[in-house]
Parts: sequence; C-alpha cells; structure tokens
Amino acid sequence: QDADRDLRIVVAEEVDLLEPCMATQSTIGAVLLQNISETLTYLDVRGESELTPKLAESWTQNDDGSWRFNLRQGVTFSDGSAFDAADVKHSFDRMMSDQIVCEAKRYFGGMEVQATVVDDHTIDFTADPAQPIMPLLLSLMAIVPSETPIEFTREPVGTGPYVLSDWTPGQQIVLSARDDYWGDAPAVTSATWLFRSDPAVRAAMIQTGEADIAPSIAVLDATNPETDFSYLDSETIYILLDDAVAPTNDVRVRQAMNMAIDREAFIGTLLPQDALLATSLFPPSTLGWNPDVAVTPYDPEGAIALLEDARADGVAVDTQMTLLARTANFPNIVEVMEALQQMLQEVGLTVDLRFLEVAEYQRIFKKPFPTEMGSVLFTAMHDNSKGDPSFTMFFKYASEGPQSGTDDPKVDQLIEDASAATDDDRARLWSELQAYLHDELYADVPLFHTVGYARVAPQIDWRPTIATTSMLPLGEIGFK
Amino acid sequence: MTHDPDIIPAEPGTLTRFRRMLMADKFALAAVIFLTIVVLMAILGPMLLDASAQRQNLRGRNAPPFDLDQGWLMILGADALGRPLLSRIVVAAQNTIMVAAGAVVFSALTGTLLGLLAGYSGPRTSQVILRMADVIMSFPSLLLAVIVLYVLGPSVVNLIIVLAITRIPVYLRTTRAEVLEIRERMFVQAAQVMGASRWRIAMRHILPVVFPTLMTIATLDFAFVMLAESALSFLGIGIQPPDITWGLMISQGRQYLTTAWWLSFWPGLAIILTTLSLNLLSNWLRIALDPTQRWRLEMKGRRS
Amino acid sequence: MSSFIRKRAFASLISLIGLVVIVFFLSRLTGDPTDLFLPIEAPEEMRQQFRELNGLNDPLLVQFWNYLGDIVRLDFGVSLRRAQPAIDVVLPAFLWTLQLAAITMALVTGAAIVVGSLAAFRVGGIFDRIASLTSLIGASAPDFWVAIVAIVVFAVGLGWLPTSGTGTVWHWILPVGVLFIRPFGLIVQVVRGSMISALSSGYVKTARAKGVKSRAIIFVHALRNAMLPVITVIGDQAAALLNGAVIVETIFGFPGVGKLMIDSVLQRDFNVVLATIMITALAIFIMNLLIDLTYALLDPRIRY
Amino acid sequence: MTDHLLEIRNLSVEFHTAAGTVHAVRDVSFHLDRGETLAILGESGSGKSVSASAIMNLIDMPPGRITSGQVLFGGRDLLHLSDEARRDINGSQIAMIFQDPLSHLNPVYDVGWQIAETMIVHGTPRAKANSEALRLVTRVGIPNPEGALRKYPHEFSGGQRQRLMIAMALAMKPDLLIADEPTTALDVTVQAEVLSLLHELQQETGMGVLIITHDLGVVAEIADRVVVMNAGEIVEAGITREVYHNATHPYTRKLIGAAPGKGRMHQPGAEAEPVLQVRDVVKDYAGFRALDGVSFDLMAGQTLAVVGESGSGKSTLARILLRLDEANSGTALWKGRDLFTMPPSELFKIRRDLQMVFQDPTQSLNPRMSVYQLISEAWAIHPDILPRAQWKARVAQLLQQVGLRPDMANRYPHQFSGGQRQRIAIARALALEPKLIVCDEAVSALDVSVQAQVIALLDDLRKTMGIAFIFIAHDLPVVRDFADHVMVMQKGRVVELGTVQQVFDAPQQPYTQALLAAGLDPDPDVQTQRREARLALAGA
Ligand SMILES: Nc1ncnc2c1ncn2[C@@H]1O[C@H](COP(=O)(O)OP(=O)(O)OP(=O)(O)O)[C@@H](O)[C@H]1O
Ligand SMILES: Nc1ncnc2c1ncn2[C@@H]1O[C@H](COP(=O)(O)OP(=O)(O)OP(=O)(O)O)[C@@H](O)[C@H]1O
Ligand SMILES: [Mg+2]
Ligand SMILES: [Mg+2]
Repeated sequence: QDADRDLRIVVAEEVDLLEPCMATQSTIGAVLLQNISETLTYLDVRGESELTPKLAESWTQNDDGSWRFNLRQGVTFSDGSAFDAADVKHSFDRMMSDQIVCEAKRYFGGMEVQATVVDDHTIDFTADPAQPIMPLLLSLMAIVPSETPIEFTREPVGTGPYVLSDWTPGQQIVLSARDDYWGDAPAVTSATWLFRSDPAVRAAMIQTGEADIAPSIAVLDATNPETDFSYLDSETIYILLDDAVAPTNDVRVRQAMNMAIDREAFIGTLLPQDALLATSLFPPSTLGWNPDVAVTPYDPEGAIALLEDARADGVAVDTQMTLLARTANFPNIVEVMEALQQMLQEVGLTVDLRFLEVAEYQRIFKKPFPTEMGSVLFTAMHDNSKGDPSFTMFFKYASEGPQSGTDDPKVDQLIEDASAATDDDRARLWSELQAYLHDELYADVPLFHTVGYARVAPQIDWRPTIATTSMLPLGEIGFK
Repeated sequence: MTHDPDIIPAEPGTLTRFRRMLMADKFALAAVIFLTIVVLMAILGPMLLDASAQRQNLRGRNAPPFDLDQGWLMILGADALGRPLLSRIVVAAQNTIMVAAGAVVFSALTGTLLGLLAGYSGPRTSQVILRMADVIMSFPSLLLAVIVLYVLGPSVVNLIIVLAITRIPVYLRTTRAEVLEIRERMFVQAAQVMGASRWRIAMRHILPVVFPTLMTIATLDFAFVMLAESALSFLGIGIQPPDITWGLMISQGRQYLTTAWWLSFWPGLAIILTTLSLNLLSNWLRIALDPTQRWRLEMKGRRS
Repeated sequence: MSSFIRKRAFASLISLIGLVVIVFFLSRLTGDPTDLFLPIEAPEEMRQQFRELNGLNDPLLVQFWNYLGDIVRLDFGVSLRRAQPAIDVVLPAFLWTLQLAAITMALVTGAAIVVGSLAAFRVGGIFDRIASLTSLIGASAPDFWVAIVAIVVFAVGLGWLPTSGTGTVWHWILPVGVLFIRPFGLIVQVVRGSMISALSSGYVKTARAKGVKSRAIIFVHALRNAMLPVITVIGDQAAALLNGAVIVETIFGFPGVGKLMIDSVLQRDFNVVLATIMITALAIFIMNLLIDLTYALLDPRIRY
Repeated sequence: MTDHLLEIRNLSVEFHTAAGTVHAVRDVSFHLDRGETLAILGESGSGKSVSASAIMNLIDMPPGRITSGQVLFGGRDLLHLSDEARRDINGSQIAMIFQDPLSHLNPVYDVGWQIAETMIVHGTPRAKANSEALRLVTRVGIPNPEGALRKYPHEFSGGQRQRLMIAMALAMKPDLLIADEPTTALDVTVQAEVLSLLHELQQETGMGVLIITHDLGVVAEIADRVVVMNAGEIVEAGITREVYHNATHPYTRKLIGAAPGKGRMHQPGAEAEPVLQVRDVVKDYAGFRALDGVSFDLMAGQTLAVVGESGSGKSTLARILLRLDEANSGTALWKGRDLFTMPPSELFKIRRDLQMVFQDPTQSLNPRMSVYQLISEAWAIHPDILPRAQWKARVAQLLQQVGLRPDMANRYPHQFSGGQRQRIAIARALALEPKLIVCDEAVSALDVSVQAQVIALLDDLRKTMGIAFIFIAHDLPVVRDFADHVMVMQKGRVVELGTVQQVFDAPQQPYTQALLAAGLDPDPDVQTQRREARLALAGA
C-alpha cells in the first residue's frame, strides 16, 4: 500500500537547476514551487482564480502605497531553521542581487522595491512607483532561509512539504515528504520526476505503469478520455506586426491580415479541438479580460478590398514580408505556419516563411527589429498565467516595450493608468485597452490560446490546470 | 566463336557489355529502373506537380491512402495540410536528391582524395591529414551546423557542406587504410617501375580496389544524409518549408506515426527504396568492375 | 611501436588543442547565451548583469586566455545552465554513452562479421539476398520509426520490456537494439564486399587444398585479410555513437552525452560544449590510435 | 585396373570468358601408382595446372566447368565426393604444391602457423604440429628455422616461399603429392635437396608424386613416367627414358630438342662502356643482412647473369636497383649518376630506361586490367613512345613475340597460366623499350621451347637495340646460353664474377663448383648415372 503513495511524474524537459529564485522558469517551478519552496501568496487557479495566503497569513496596502505582510508563525525550513521576516527579506534581496541573475527579478523591473522588516513576523514592501499588484508579484518569489548564500544552489531548502532526496542529473529527481511541515500532510509521500522528450513515450509510460502523471502529452496521443485531460496552458500564439514599417504601418493592412486568417479552420485540425481563438495575448482567466471583444471574422474578400483600398492610397502593400517562427515552438508549427503563409498570400500579400533556431530568434525578437528581411512578422507564443495583463501589456504594446510593434500614445496612457489602478478600475482599464488594441489598432494578429493534454493514471486523483505547466503542487494530488 | 588469332579482337563497346551485365542481374536492373524514375522525378517533378503539392486543404487533412475518390494524386493519402503525399514525394525528390547527392559526392570525393594522399605521401602530410580527420570526426555535426548557420548564413549549399564535412573522415580513413596495404602489392610496384606517376598509380591501380568499398559506404550514406538533413533543417539551415524534402516529410509525419502512419511511411519508403537501389547497383558494379568476378554476370547473361 | 604511440599522442594533443581553439572561437560566433538564459521579457539591465557575471563582456581573447588557464588546471569551467562544474555534468553522461556505444558496437561487430562473411561465401545465394535486403532496409529506415515502433510493440503491446529509462538490463535492450541497426547494415555490406575479394584469392585455394573447413576458411583465412576496411568503418560508426546517439537518447530517456551536447549547443552553454567535445574527442583519438595499431596487427605488411 | 593410386579418365575442363569458351583441358587420361613419380611436361598454357586443380577440386565452378571425366583416387571418384569427404582427403591424403607460392600463402599469418594448420585440421595436437613444422622447415633448408616460423610470407625470398609450400604439402605425409613446378625458384643445390627429400618420402611412405615441370633435368632425375601435354591434350606418354630417346610426337621432339645449355657461349668484348656501376651495396632487414657489399659493372648491350643460392639476395638487389627498396649504403651509377640518391623527379625521368620482370608474375600484374591495358599502360605513361593509333598493333606484335596469341589481349591475368603471365610481364617490360631490363626468374615458368623463343627474342633485342640485361636465374643451362658475364651470389655476397666462359669452364669458388656440379642433365640416362655416382659417393 505504501508503494502506492509514491508518485512518478514524467515531463518533457530535463530540470537543469533547482534554484528557488529561478522558479519562475516553468521546468524548475514545476518541481520546486509549493513542494520544496513556498511563496508568501499563492494564486489559486482551481477555484475563482484568486490570491490566497501561503507563508503570509494576510496582507494590506499601507497608505503610502506600500504593502504589509503578516507572516505565518511556527513554520520551519527543512534545514530546521525557523521562518521569519528576515528570511523573506533575504529571499528578496538575494533575488534582486547583482551577484546572481535570478529570473524572477524581471517581474520587479521598472520599479524600485524595498523590503523592510517590521518585526519577526511582519514585513513591508515599498515600491516606487506604487505597485497595486505587489501581493501577486510576491506569489512569484520563492522563500529561502536567510543562511542561503548569494550564489546558485543545487540543494534547495524551503518551507514546503517536501525535501529533495535524490537528484541524478539526466535521470531523475526525487522529492520526499517531510514530517515537520506546517500545513496538512500531503497524500503523496514521495515523488519522482522522470524526463522523456518524446511525447509518445511519455504517453506510453502511463499505459505501461512506468509513470503516474504525464503533464504534457501530444494531442494525437490523447485518445483515452478516461486518462487524458486537456487544460488551457496559458500560452497564446500571435503574430507581431510592426507599425513602424510598410506595409504594416497602415491599419487597413493590419486589419486585412486579421481578416485573412481562417482561425476556425485550425481548430480540431492542426490545433487541438479545445484550443481557443484569441482576442488578446492573455487567457480569459486574466483580470480585465474583455468578453465583448469578438474574434475578427474570416473574410478574405473584405481583406482583399481593404488592401486594394490601401494600395490605392499609395501604401506599399506589395512589400516583401517575412513570416518568422521559432523552430519547434509548439506542436505542428510547420503546418500551422505553412497554412498561415498561404492564407496571407491568398489575399494578395507577399509573404516568405522562415524558421529560426531558438537563439537566433531570441536575439532578433526585440527592438529594434531586423530590417534585412523586409517587414518581419514574428509568430510568437506568449505566456501569461499570472492573472494580470500588466505582465503582457507593457512588453508587447507600449511604445517603449521591448517586443512592441505598437507606438500609440493612447495605448501608452492606458497602460500607465491601468498599472497604477487597483481592482475594478484596473479591470476596466485593461478591458478598454484590449478592445482598443484589437478592434481599432489591429495592433497584431492574435491567434489561439493553446491547450495542453495531460495523461493521468487511473488510480491518481488529479486534474491539470492552467498553472500546470509552471507549477505542480504535489499536495493537490490524491489517490483513488 | 571463331576469330583470327593474330589480331586483337574488337571488344564489344563498354556500354554494350555493361548493358548485358545489367540485364543479367534482375535486382540491379530493377534498381536502375527505380533510380531512373527518381531522377526523372527530381528533374521534372517540381515542374509538373508543384501546384498540387502546395495546395492545402485542411478539410482533407491526413486523408488515408488508397482512396481514389479524391483523384489519383491522393493514392498515397494526404498530409496534415491535406496536400497529396504523392505529389509531395515527387516534388520533394529534387531537393532531396540534390542535397543527398551533393553531400555524398562531395564528402566521398574529398575523403577519397585526402585518403589517397594520406596513404601515399610522406609521414608528415599523412599525419596532418589524419589528425585533421580526427578533429572532424570528433566535431559534432550539430555544432558545425549551428556555426555554419551563424557564420555563413543558411543556404542549401551550406547545408550540403555541413553534411559533407562530417562524412569525410570515413572515406578518408577507409581509403587510407586500404592504400597502406595495396601500395605494398607487387603490381603497384610494377607500375612504379614503369614510371607511373603517383597520381596515376593512385587512380589506376589503387582506387579501383578501394572503390567498391567506398561505393558501399556512400550508398548507405545516402540514407543517412537524407535523414540527417531534416534534423538540420530543424535548426533553420538549408531546406525550409514550404520547400520540402523526404527527410522533412518524415520528420513532420513523426508525430502521426501511431495515428496516420502514411505521412512518414511513404517518404521513408522512398528513402529506403532509393538506398536499396543504390546499394544493389553498387553491389552489381562491384562485380561488374572486377574481372575475376565478372563471370557471375556474363554467364547468367549467356544462359538466359 | 612505442615511439609511434608517443609521436601519435603528441600529434593528437596538438589536434586537441586545435579543436579547442576552433570550437571556442567559432561557437562564440553563434550567438549570446544571454538571450537564451533569460526570458525574452527580461530587461536590458539584467542581460547586462548576466553578461558581466559570466565574463561574456570581456574581449574574446581575454575569455580564451582565462579558459586556457583554467584548462591547464583541469578546470573545465562551470555550466551556465546548471550552476555546476561542466566536467561533473559531462563525465557521467559520457560514461553512459561509452557503455552504450561499446555494447552496441561489440554486438554489431560480431553479428555483422558473421552475417557479411556468410553472405559473401555464396554470392547471390538465398542467404546473401535475405541478409543484404533486411540489413539494408534496417540501415536506411529512419531510426525514430524503429524506436517508436519498438516501444509500441515490445513495451506497450507485449509488455516485455520497459519503454525507456535506465536501471535494469532490460532497459538496455531497446536502445541497443535500435542503435544496432544502422551500423549493422553498413558493416554487413562492407564485410560482404571485402570478403568477396578475399575469398577468391590464392591462399583460400591453398586452405581448401589443405582440407581446412569452410568455417575456418571464411573466418580465419579470408576474414583477417578482409578486415582493414571493416575496422575502419566500425571505427567510424563507433565514433558516431560516441558523438551521441541523439535520437535514441532522447526517445529512450537515456542520460547520454548526445542529448547533453545538443542541449548545450542550443543553449550556448559553451563550457559544457567544450568539455563534451574534449572528452569525446579524446575517446575518438584513442580509438583511432587503437584502430591504426590494429591495422598493423592484422596485416604484417603494414608498418608505421 | 582400379588399383592405381590415381587415375584420371577423359578429363575435360573449360572456362567461360567474355570472349568465348576456353577449352583448357581436353579428354585427358593418365594414371599414377603408389611410389611412382609421374611428370607432366608440356607447353606453357597447355592445361597442366588446370588438370592438377581439377584433381584437387580447386577449379572455380563457374566460370570453370568440368565437362567430362573422372578422377579416381582409392577407387572413389573425387569429382563426386561430398565436401566433408573431400576435406578429409585434401591435405592429408592428397597434397598440392602450387605453382605460384606468393599468392598462395596467406599474407597475414606467419608461416609457422600456416604449416602447422595443415596438421591441426587433420587432428594433430597443436604442440606436435608446431614441432613438426619446425622440423619440416629445417628439412627444406630454410635458414634459421625457429625465426623463420614466425616470419610472414613477404619476408622470404621466392625460393624460400616455394620451399615453405613444399613443407606445408609434405606435412601430413600424403599418399599423393601434386607438385606444380615446385623447383622453378630453387637453385640447383637446393633443388637437389628438395628432390631427394621427395624421393626419401616416397621410399618411406610409398607416396605417389605427380610433378609438373618444365625442367627436363628434373624429369630425368626423378620421373618414372612422363606425360606430355600440348594445347590441352596429352600427346605422348610413357617411361621417361623411352620418351626422351624415342619421342614420337613432333611436339615432344621439339621440346627435347629445345633443351638449353648446348649452344655456344657468349664472348663479350671488353671495349663496351659500363652503363651501370654498382658499388658496395648493403641492405639490412631488421637485423638481417640481405646484401653485403655487392659491386659489379654492367656494360651496355650485355647480359649479366646473377645466379646463386636461393635467398642470397638476388631479388633484393634487383629491387634496390629499381629503388623499390632503399639500400642502406652503397652507390649505383647509371650513366654516371647515382640511382640511390637521385631525387624523385629525376628518377622519374629515367624510370622508363630501367625495367624489371618480377619473380612472381601473378602478383605483378594488376588483376583488374586486361592484357591489352597492362601492356599499353607503358605508352599511356610515356606517350612519346608510341602514338595511340598504333597501340593495338604493337600489343599484338609483342604478344606474338613472347609466344602468346594476340586474341588473348582482352583476357585478364587470372585467366592465364603461370607461364603465360610471365610472358605478359616480359611483353610489358619490352613495351617501354628500356635500356636495361632486370629479369628476375623471367623464364623459369616457361617450357623449354617457349623459353628458347623468348631467350632468342631477348638476345635479339640485346643485339639490335643495345638493351642490357641483369638476368637472375637458377637455370644454369639458360644462363650459359644467354649471359655474357656471370655473378655468383651467396649469403648476400658476390662470391664470383666473370665472363660466362670463365665461370662455367673454370669455376674458382667451391660454391660455384658445387653449383655447377649439381646441375641436372635432361638425358635420363646421364642423370641416372650421375645419381648412382652420387649415391655411391654418399655411401662411401
Ligand atoms: N580462369 C580461367 N579462365 C580462362 N582461361 C583459363 C583460366 N585458367 C586457365 N585458363 C587457360 O587454360 C589454359 C591452361 O592453363 P594452365 O594453367 O593449366 O596451364 P599450364 O599448363 O599450367 O601452363 P604453365 O606451364 O604456363 O603454368 C591456358 O591457356 C589458360 O589461358
Ligand atoms: N621484407 C623482408 N623482410 C625481411 N627479410 C627479407 C625481406 N625480403 C627478403 N628478405 C630476406 O632477404 C633474403 C634475400 O631475399 P631475396 O628475395 O633477395 O633472395 P633471392 O636471392 O632472390 O632468392 P630466391 O632465389 O629464392 O628468390 C632472404 O633471406 C629473405 O628471407
Ligand atoms: Mg601452370
Ligand atoms: Mg628472388
């Protein structure tokens, strides 16, 4: 019976590092977050998608815009030391340190943040400019004990219910439950991560009983409704349009491109049946997502007419464009891109297709955009499972945004306002921006919110969520 | 058969002789026919079928083979974008053969020449060549591809170069190993005594002995290169969709292996059959070129 | 002999240094690891900080100088990705690959020599036809086909073997089996070709006149004479395996050096790339040295 | 009838070639009894080796085909035995010495292993086989037998290899020994030893010997009966004496009449210019001195015969003069310039002037080239000799001059007999119209009539074109007929050097004397007398 409490999880990518401050990287986070390392707050996507207490029992915004967190008491790290405000401060400082490059740091870019210990169980975070979503941001920071040196560690220590008990690089990572955990003891006593790049193999391993959960299998293999479950994986596919160069500097051309694509045709063919058509770069579960914005209907004739119109006005509609994609970015990418290319060509645009290797793609996918390939159309995937559009909007649409093809004062203003606003205001402003971008600016070509498929052995009680790609809290897993 | 013993009888032309020997080996004959078809496909295919190979039809995606309702082009089924696999295989032949033949011929030629040089020159030159081969041999092809991609930019020629370079050492080392032994044979020394140049000895006396082995390796390298090419296309070097090769078709069909086997099966079969044909042909050539073995073909020709 | 080895070791050392220099500089032309290490949304200050911390801002020559200094102290640097000495990453992976390659090549060599020799013994016979055809089809079939089909059949369908991973002997069967196929096909053909010539030579007649059994004629008299190209090609195939059996490693979740290499190249984890190359290169150099010694051992006419 | 040890009945063998069928052996019948020695004489290419191979079941079929006949051995037809049964007989009851030892020894195994293997496959324990191998190698007169066992075939001289083959064949003391030209590469003293070894064994075990030879002296010495073959057929058979004295068939008579050693000896004029001056040549092979201070002069248009012990360094000398091996020290001035220090470019230019006919003709012909290609390669390399249009005619002419038919030009080396190959090699050397030809046992595989024709040709060329020859040979009568000067070698040294008359009529050195004394006479009667005298001497 005891053996059944061991869980084997097979994932695609090997985990290179188990560094808490890198836990925002999904492969690392999937193992670390809420298992070994915990955060102050926790975005619970199972229920209403709301922020819940974890190591912080409660938080309030002070009058000066800073945030006060009251920490949970009686919590110990797996190394035995007690958890207190100093640990939180150390975790934050360590994350922000210039001795190491922590990925989580990027969420705190563009602001000055100060962590101030008030007492052992209270800590203040002061940001300039004020951060309405500070509690959400802190759901991304894994807490480490204050003894943790400021260099990458391969032996993570945290307050979570598990400790790292074996790590054989390339083969497996084993976590086992600790008995002095502050919360409820989880059902899973130990969990082993296995790494198999091939989706078919991962699917097969559940079938043969070599693994219990495969969080990501290919849609083609997801044929058994008993074990295979789809979930929105928070990734959005879109095409970035640069409004600084011809012909995408003309709104009619941008609109025509949106109209030229038969998005419906992809669903259930090249993309899974459960994928959603997108109107924005963040999924519907995000704050301020605007349900009234409708997908641009497929209308090739309309597109042709628009382009005619633009051409008549002297817009260089026939300029050579290059549709760029990152190799193996998502399943079926080659077919999807070929279909997109064909659809754009059918309305009379001149579109080349090119696939780039990851490094090269990453290198050029930021401003200033390359010019030697004509007007470039980046096909990209964007991931925002964090629940707030601010993780998207600035980067992708602000005139200063590093991956923005948009340069529009109204957009800039809306972003600034929304970022500073809270609650309903915030939601309303984001909604407005979403509609403006989609329906008036045609700023880019949003395509799909993709879904993933997980295969779960019959005896396991667990369902994937939108957070599954970046986090896999073992505590949520039960046995039937 | 009577002839005047005092004159050298005229030989039937080389072509006639080889034709007869080819007729005598049914396998080789079939191979030649198949290869001719492939070459024709490579030359004419893109002209004839390019349009149908590119016409997408998402409704008819992954259409199964042997269903003639959609027209004869659909006999092999359709790919994930509903394009007829038959047209695509025909059209892809050009790029496939160009890249594979380019890479194999280039590596075999370079490797063989360097091998002859290494086997037949002073110890210093030979050392340099061989250590270079060592280096190439331990140079991972993927890294090479990425480097070439970045330094020289993507193109079909660069793809061929990358594929070729990594295969040079096997020809080089094989040739050189054989030369080490063959150069000790008496007939090589006899040629030396006649004043034959090193070049002539290498070409006329040594190469013919090594040639069949090199052919064997080269024919199998064909398959290897066709498959490896798709792996490099993945990096963005060389052939890019919507251009197509058999290797790319296979790798695109990979995920459908268990649900729509035909996507990667037919191009795979094309590669297998091409390799097989080349190999049967090289085995035939091995015998046809070896006077002490040639009777195997000549006798059969006579009997049938 | 020992002076030959000493000279050779020295030459190989120079090659190794050359290899390091080439890889060091060329790989750095292939882009900045910063773009890969940090997400696309990371601000420029963070990128700058990353470059600073990892010495990527230094002039290339300074970087190289530092690297050389470390290498001399046998410090291969730290993996960017893993925050761990590169050598600790590479060595275990290399040992896995080494075992895999050794086991596979041992089996391939044995089987291919037997099958190829028997095929050559009766050229055109039924055994020859079947052996050649099957080995060739195997050798030109895409390896992931074979791998996936093998998993579907033996692991999922029959449940005889585990799908993937390591641990027991059973885990080795599928990877070794899949890796076996291509070198087997190639070497069978090389053995066969080489043996056809060897079996028609005078000393084989002598052996028959002595009353030597067919088996001994094939495997003792002819085989040793036919071995030069064979071991060369075996060496080539072994090197290919040492350089990484990527497909097999990825599909079967085998923690070898091939996948590590691919990942590190794609991630521009230069220290790991360099360490991997140095270790595999060392292995390949040693192997080639052994092969060259084997030439002399097999054929007394070859002297160095 | 059936109590013959071996009986061949109506054997016919043909070969398929691209140009048509070659009838190599036609309806041949003969027999051999226990303890008897049967010699097969005959024209080069008349089917002797093929017949022997047929007995051993070594003809490659196809392309060869035994169209009719039986080979009865101990009452069983060898042509219809199972492979298994054949294997038991081969090597143990019937053994064969091949005509061409170099290509019939496995180059990658040491000779000790190869000799012992014969015994091991027939059930002798390894240790015993090894000691027996040592004994055999000692018996056939290989120097330093222990060391020799661990050497490889290419490290031996032609004659030594031939003796190793003999040792291998005798290992199991077979009932029937088929010896295809077993002594062509042996000097007369060693030849005498080998023949007496055969004789002894014959006495001891009643072994039947089927010997194929061109050397009428050898026939006279050991054959009880002779069979004469011509063009694939037996033209004459009988007791040796009878055939020698009362040959009926014109071919046989021609053969006997052509026996060398009866002509006038050359009288070289002293005024000739030396073209080649060799001084103090030394060659070491890993601790073994193969040549030890060899010096001689060669005049233009003259023939220097080199005779001497097998293994005395004759072939080594030839190879060194042609720069196929490097001398350790010494000089060889060719028209005043030293061949040994010549840079490759210069060497290249004089290559065509110096030609060589190798001791092992099979190995020296590229098996992938037809005779036409082999000979015309000379002109492909040196296009100034002959315009391409005349190649065919010239090849035909050369083939005829060496006694081959031009219609053989499209055949490949493996389709020829040993003697025919040797003639192809000669034709090739002549094609270059050189100034010097080194003939290493160039006529040893030719029957005396063809030999006479070839020697006459060479002599003619010497006179008309002024070609000089270094003529390495064991066959003293041929040397006597053809040479101007004779150099006698022993253990890497020149022991005697003089005009042919000096050496043959008044040999100074004991070794030369022994050599001349050991010569065999083609007349069986004379030879019987000599043998008796020798035996008497040995008995006394
Ligand atoms: N494989 C073959 N193919 C065609 N012809 C062959 C083949 N082998 C031998 N012959 C021919 O058969 C004839 C007899 O050859 P064989 O070797 O028996 O001659 P031989 O009497 O031994 O001559 P020699 O004294 O020169 O050795 C020759 O004319 C030769 O050209
Ligand atoms: N490659 C070699 N390595 C070692 N020893 C060799 C080598 N070649 C020849 N020898 C030895 O050198 C000696 C002379 O050989 P060579 O071939 O010159 O003799 P030869 O006078 O031509 O004898 P034969 O009349 O038997 O052909 C022999 O004892 C032989 O064993
Ligand atoms: Mg013969
Ligand atoms: Mg000799």
